[in-house]
Amino acid sequence: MTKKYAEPEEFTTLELMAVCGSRQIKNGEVVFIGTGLPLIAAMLAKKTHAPRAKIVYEAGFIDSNAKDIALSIADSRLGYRASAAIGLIETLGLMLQGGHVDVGFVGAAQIDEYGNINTTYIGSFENPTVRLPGSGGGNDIVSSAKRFVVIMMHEKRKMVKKLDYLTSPGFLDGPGAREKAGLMGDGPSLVVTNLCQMDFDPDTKRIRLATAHPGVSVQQVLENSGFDLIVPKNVQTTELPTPEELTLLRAIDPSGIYIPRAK
Amino acid sequence: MTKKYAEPEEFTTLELMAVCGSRQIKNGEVVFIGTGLPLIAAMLAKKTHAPRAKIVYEAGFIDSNAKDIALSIADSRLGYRASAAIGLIETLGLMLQGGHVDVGFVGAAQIDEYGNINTTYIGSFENPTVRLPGSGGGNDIVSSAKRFVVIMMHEKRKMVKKLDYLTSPGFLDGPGAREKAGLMGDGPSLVVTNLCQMDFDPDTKRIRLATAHPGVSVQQVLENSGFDLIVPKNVQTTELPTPEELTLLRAIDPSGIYIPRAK
Amino acid sequence: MVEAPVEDKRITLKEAVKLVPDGSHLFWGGFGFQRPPMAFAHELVRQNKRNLTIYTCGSEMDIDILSGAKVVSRFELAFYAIEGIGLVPNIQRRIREGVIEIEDYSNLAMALRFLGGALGVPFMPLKSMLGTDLLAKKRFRSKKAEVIECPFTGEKVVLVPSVRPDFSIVHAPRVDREGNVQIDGIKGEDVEGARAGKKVIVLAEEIVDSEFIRSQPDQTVIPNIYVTHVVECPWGSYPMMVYNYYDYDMEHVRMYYDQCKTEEGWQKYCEEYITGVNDCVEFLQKIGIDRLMKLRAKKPFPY
Amino acid sequence: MVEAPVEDKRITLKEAVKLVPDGSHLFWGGFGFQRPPMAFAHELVRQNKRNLTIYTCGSEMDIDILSGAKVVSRFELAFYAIEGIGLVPNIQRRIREGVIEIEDYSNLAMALRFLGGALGVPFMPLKSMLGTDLLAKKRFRSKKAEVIECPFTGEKVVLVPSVRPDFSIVHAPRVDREGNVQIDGIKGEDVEGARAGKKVIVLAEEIVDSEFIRSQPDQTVIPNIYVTHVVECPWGSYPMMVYNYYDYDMEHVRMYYDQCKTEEGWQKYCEEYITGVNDCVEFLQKIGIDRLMKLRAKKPFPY
Repeated sequence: MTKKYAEPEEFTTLELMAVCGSRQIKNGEVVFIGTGLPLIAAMLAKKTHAPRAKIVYEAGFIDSNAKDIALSIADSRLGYRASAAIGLIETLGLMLQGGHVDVGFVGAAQIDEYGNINTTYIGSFENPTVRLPGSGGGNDIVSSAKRFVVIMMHEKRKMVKKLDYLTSPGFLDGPGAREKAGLMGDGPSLVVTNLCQMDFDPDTKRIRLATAHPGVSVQQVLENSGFDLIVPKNVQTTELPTPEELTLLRAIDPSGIYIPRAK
Repeated sequence: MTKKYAEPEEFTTLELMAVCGSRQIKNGEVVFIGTGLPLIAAMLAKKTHAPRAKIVYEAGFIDSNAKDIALSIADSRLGYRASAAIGLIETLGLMLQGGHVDVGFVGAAQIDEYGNINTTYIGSFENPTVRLPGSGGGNDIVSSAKRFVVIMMHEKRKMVKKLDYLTSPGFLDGPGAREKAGLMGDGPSLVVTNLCQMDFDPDTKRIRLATAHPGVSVQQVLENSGFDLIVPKNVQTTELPTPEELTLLRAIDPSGIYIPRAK
Repeated sequence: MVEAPVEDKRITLKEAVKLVPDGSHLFWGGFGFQRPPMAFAHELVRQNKRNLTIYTCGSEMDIDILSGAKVVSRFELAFYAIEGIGLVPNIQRRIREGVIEIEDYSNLAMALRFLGGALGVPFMPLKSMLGTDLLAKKRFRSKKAEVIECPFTGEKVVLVPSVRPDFSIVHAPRVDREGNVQIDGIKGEDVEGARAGKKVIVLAEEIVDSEFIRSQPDQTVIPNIYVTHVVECPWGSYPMMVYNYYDYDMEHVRMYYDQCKTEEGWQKYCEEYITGVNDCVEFLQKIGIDRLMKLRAKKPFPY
Repeated sequence: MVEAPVEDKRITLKEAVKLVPDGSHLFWGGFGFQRPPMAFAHELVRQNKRNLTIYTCGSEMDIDILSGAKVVSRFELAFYAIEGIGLVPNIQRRIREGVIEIEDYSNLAMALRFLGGALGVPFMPLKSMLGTDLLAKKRFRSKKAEVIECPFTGEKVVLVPSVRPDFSIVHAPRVDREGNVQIDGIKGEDVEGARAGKKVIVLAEEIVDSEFIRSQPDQTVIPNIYVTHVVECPWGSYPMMVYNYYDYDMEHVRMYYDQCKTEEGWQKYCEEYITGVNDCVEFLQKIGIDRLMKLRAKKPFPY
């Protein structure tokens, strides 16, 4: 049975990003999720290839099976058919720092070429121009999850040479740096954007173009990146969503809270 | 209304000891209790002068209102009309070490003149002749309760110059020693035995005869003590149980589990 | 035999807020959209409190209101925003004005700081924040965190200082008048935060009989021993949510967010819904009973 | 749309015990008379396991049986005795023979060591044990505890090393086949101990449907994510107690205690009730259904 993919005009970029995120979740894995696209991605994974994935939300919901879309990671909707509802010490401490989480999903306002993340300040620490939401559980997730995936928009001001503030550790300043700092997780595995997927070169730990989304050129990715990006010889196109995935995705978020219907 | 006391022949020494313990509990206080006589003493206090005392058992029962006598501090009997049933981190950690316990009750196999306690080994540490139950929560209770009361039998081999093993800290080696060690509680306030009550001299922190039980001479106390005991000029007789206290006591332990009926 | 008279810790919301002096340090309960002490925030504004320091993992519209009204001058926290909508508008403005300072931690760091305070130890060990500006940069604390080598394994461990605030403020579904608290669904960091406070004020949707609590002692998440005062405060988290009780009112939250983009808009909101009403009941009257009834949780769903 | 197949972690008691190699390190659940994994202890004896190290706060007849049968060679714990009766007889004898060693801690120290292991940090801070032989004297650990000065307050704090045993053994009232555990009444140190184990075996009075657990997620005290195997094991704590399920059988316990005062008596008990029966069901048969039925908890009492 060969897989049949949807045509590029049949889905939106956000839908593709959600599908990319979903495919990072393996069946049976423990997945640490924030709200937004990762929430949709995880719900999709459970309905397709990873029905036994266990979704954990830092507010305390564990092995959640929500049927409605949540707006907050503390949203009561996430309690529906969960196997447990406890608190932050449980999820971020016992479960995550305790070593039980396979993959975490986070967002970023800025990311650098080692996958380090800023979600706290834009501008200087002393006189910031914007105060962002802060770490929340983000620093904890990327510190201790076995691996983590970043989902964010691809803009030059977001893909930077130097972060305004390092909230959450990627590979810090390169190979061995996480281990030296005392961090337990293995670091970032993938960055999913609206243009492409990027992974990290195993030797240098620097960010590398993995696949370009349909219709996106390597040049376009480079022009929208403020950091140097390793570009391999052959860059493949991102694996497209299947019609089944798209149908499920639209059933998960029928009113388009996270993925607006209009293309 | 003057208080009417029972006659010495109307109660047993164990009953007197339970009453002595009971009177160390003030109304509204949080009381940390093991099984045995302290359990009876606390139940009596709640039925007399301290109805709002809150009894905590280290296994996790909080503000217990047991109607039946428990054999174990983890006994389900202690869950009856408790306000909470949690666990050891709660009782010994959050409640006791967190500074919420007013008075703790412990037993002792040996006690020295600074109120230090041994409940672990008799004989040498290397080759003990008897392995006692160990600290349990005893060390934790006397380390962090605001004050603590010891209830034990008065024998020369138990009231010693030097402990075989220091399980739980009294005043260690004298004034200021608890503070220097980093301990939070204020130390022992009273030792209740089958012969007398002993408190501690505020200046030297050494053990001192407070009251002798009816019919017990100072000489008798000294002969049964292996350590030096401060004896004030006038030693009063221990305040006797009231008839009401005795009636309640016998209703609390009707089958004489901790306080056998026969004198 | 003397029957134990039940201790009665009930006071009114106005009385509870009066107990909090200017300059107090507060643990602030609730997490995200779940059980924020919104009614307490409103009353702090009404009583014109000043210079509070607030400790919390993450909060949203509630602490934005406290920032807008200049009740709070310092936060130690990990997160704020209005999830699903955007950045908290008043805090942005107050930071630019220089009247609010924030010391940044991660969520686990804050939760452990409360657990440490509750456990009576001066610090807690942590494996987050390593290698980042959360460790390298600090705002107003003389010591924000320390990295040590573990004496047993040699590995690097962060120590974060415990917190024992003057007051802990928690909004719960149920409490009895002695102060035994039951919380349905997630607890966020309220279990630890409540125990960390020197005094603890519990606001609750309903005050239930003590015998109800005592018939199921394993459901009590905050025992009476920790609790100083109890305030009955139905719909006290509106327009946010209480698990098993009511859903959020996103229409109101969006209106708040849009209006607070300007200082004038915030002042208008504050006057209309907070300082312009006498108490929490009048606030709910203004919202309207029909609107509230529609938000009630629909069994078997907790929302 | 694919329905999630429910993961099935059920195995038999014999299979579960077979998974534990000689020399393993075990967290041992239950506290005092409450929920000891007695059936697991019996099966460890039947399968003739050797050289186990057991970590627990306090246990009683269960670990005395393991000591009598020479299954355990080392304990790290705070307490043992048979409360209300006396010192544990077999352990006394085995210590004199030099085949069992004990490293002594306080109950809070042990509970925190499990919490530290569960939290993924190498130590936990503590304000007990200061000034005593619990700090000064050690038996077999290279480092038992360390005293440091707090970098924030300067006060003395004890650090105790975290524990991550190979297996955690917990006896619970209810579990579903995915491993979601509900425990009525007190939890002792089982919440932390279960999370500390590299593998976790849960024995339970009954295995309930997952939908029952999922209809009340705030009642789950050990979520499936931590649990490796599940064993249905009714009356598995007999002759000790399970809250809301059954009371202890003091007659049996006293008989055990009296008989075990001598090595011959212990051998007789062991043969009659443990090695002489094929499994836990045969053991219960020997006790007799009438005797068990009388011990059932009588509502509204949990005993």
